[in-house]
Amino acid sequence: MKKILAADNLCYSINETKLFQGLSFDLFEGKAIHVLGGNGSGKTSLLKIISGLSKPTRGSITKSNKKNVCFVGHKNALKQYLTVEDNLSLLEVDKHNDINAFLKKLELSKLLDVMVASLSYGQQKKLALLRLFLNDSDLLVLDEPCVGLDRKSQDILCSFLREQKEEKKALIFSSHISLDVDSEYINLDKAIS
Amino acid sequence: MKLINFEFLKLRKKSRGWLGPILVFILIMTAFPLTVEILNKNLEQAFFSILWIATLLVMMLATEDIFLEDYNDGSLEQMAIKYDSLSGLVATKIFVYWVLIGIPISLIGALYGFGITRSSESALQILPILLITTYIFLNVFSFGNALSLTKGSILGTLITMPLVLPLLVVLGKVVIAINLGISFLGFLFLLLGILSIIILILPMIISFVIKAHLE
Amino acid sequence: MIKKFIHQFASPKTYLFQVDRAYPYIFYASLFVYIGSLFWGLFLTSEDFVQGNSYRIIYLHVPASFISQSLYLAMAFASAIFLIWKVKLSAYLVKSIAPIGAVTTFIALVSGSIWGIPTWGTWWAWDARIISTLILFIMYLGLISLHDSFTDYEKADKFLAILVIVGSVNIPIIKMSVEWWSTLHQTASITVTEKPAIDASMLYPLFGSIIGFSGIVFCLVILSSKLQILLREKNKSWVKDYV
Amino acid sequence: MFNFAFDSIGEAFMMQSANGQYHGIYVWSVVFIVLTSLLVTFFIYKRKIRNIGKKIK
Repeated sequence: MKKILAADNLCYSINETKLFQGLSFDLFEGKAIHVLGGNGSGKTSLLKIISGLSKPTRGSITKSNKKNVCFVGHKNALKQYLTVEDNLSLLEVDKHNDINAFLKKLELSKLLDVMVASLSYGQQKKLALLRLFLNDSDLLVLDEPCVGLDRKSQDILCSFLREQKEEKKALIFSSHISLDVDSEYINLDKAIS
Repeated sequence: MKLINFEFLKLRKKSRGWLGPILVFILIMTAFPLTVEILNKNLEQAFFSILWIATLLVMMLATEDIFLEDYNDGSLEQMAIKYDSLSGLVATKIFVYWVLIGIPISLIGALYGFGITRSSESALQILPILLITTYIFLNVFSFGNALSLTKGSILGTLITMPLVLPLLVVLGKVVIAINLGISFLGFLFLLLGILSIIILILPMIISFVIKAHLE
Repeated sequence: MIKKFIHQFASPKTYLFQVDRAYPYIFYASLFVYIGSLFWGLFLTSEDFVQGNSYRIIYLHVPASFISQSLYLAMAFASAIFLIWKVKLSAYLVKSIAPIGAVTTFIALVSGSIWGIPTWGTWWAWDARIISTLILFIMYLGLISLHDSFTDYEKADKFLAILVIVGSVNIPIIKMSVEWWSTLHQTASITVTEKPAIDASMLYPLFGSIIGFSGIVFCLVILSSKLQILLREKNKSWVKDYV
Repeated sequence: MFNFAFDSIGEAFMMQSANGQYHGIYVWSVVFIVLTSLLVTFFIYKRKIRNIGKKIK
């Protein structure tokens, strides 16, 4: 059971206001962590620290493989003025072998030469999630993945996440909507000791 | 290598991004003779200073959303995670902007030079100078843009203008050298020296600034 | 080891208490020196052969332009410390020096241009040294506006430090521009290398006014850094009993 | 050491030079500007420190 991620005594504060303090947890492959907490309790900051975007004020994070992280944030990192096809090549997923299977499953295969700007928010979110479905990194960090997804896409996402867990991938995500993926829980509201 | 193709793709498709500055440059250069009456004696003299100021302004406009657009739609975050050091990415981005904006502007500037001073060898002389200066301006102004990423670009230009002014002193000397007809290779190499330092150092500083922004 | 020493020595708390103790002495001493040397310069020295009495502005202009440049170097030094060792106090110092630098550069600009009226006939001459001082003034304003545009202090400090260091490239260019462009401005009357270009009797008040003026500016920096520290550490416990 | 350059207060104010020009106006305006700007800056910082002090209490 390889340990993907180890965090001890993490604290993060902005302008002297402490978001969370003394947070320690380990993440093994094939396991998932669901980060809970009210708005502004530092969920996104924690996920940013884990994905290596920002550094904690105190404490440390050790990752088995620094670069192999897939981060899905609020912004879905698509170029509005480019077509879906161009965006796929930007996401470097266009040459992936089962790209067409996922496109069909998410009903995006017909929209390949459509400008992203003319897609609905839900469709854009599904397109952004392709980066998650076709990635090969062993640590998946998701920040509110289900926002804007319809019922059907949420099921696709949850089943995909369960699959990833069997394939020994580590998962850490924050979400208001409960994803039926069995995971340990970290509550940030209680972490402000 | 694929990074360069991506950046080309992104900029090429956004015509406002690269065509806009070039059109503004043409506008400024054509509007300049209108402000000075026909007698060509001082037209030639004023031409070079207008040329430098126009390049400065256009480079300011060109770098307005060089990082802002990627920052707003989140792809900057993805790149920061995927690539360890962003300086390679920043250098490619600036290089692509230079190819699509800097080179056309230098060619057009040289064309105008030929048109107004009617001596092809002076036009050919300022072409390399323009190529180097546009690249230096691009680097410096994208540094200002990166610093004031979310705060609007006026702050960016306010900060970087002082850094660029010493360069205008050098350009002023080049103009004098050209008018006197003496060879200005010395200045060319001085500009090349400045460019080589800036190309190495500024992308690193910019990537440090962007990482700080993303925190 | 150095990091521990710096953090322990340069904690805002110890800095604040030490500065409070030393402030009155420095203030009154430098005030006395400044006023004294001004008085000496304005009244006691004899008239300059060429410029008549207008040369007395040197006792106000030279200290200001000298201090404004050395303040920028002090900022560059403090921001280097901040970027390398993440010492909070040096970030506060950089932020507190910027407005003072702007004031001194403003004084240098105004006194320089007023001095220009009788000697060069115009109050604004396109001359390298004046333009470089104006550039310095704009850079100070740029620094202040950059720092004020961020709500998150940490980011603001980091960007300020970076801009200061990148901007400090301009300082040697100011020095170089005097010789390279060699126009109206008289070459520096005091250069570390050659013999000063003005007579000894005028020189001593000049030294006095430089020391006095830098003392007063130093007190201004202390005041502004006190303000910064109180502003930044206001919810810390020791601040409450300090105030 | 005390050889006054001017023999009366009035003349010190006018500061007439050898070439007949009155430089006093320039010198004194600079002195005025320098001292007022220093005083204003001192005053602003003192007041700000006092306000922040009150706010913290």
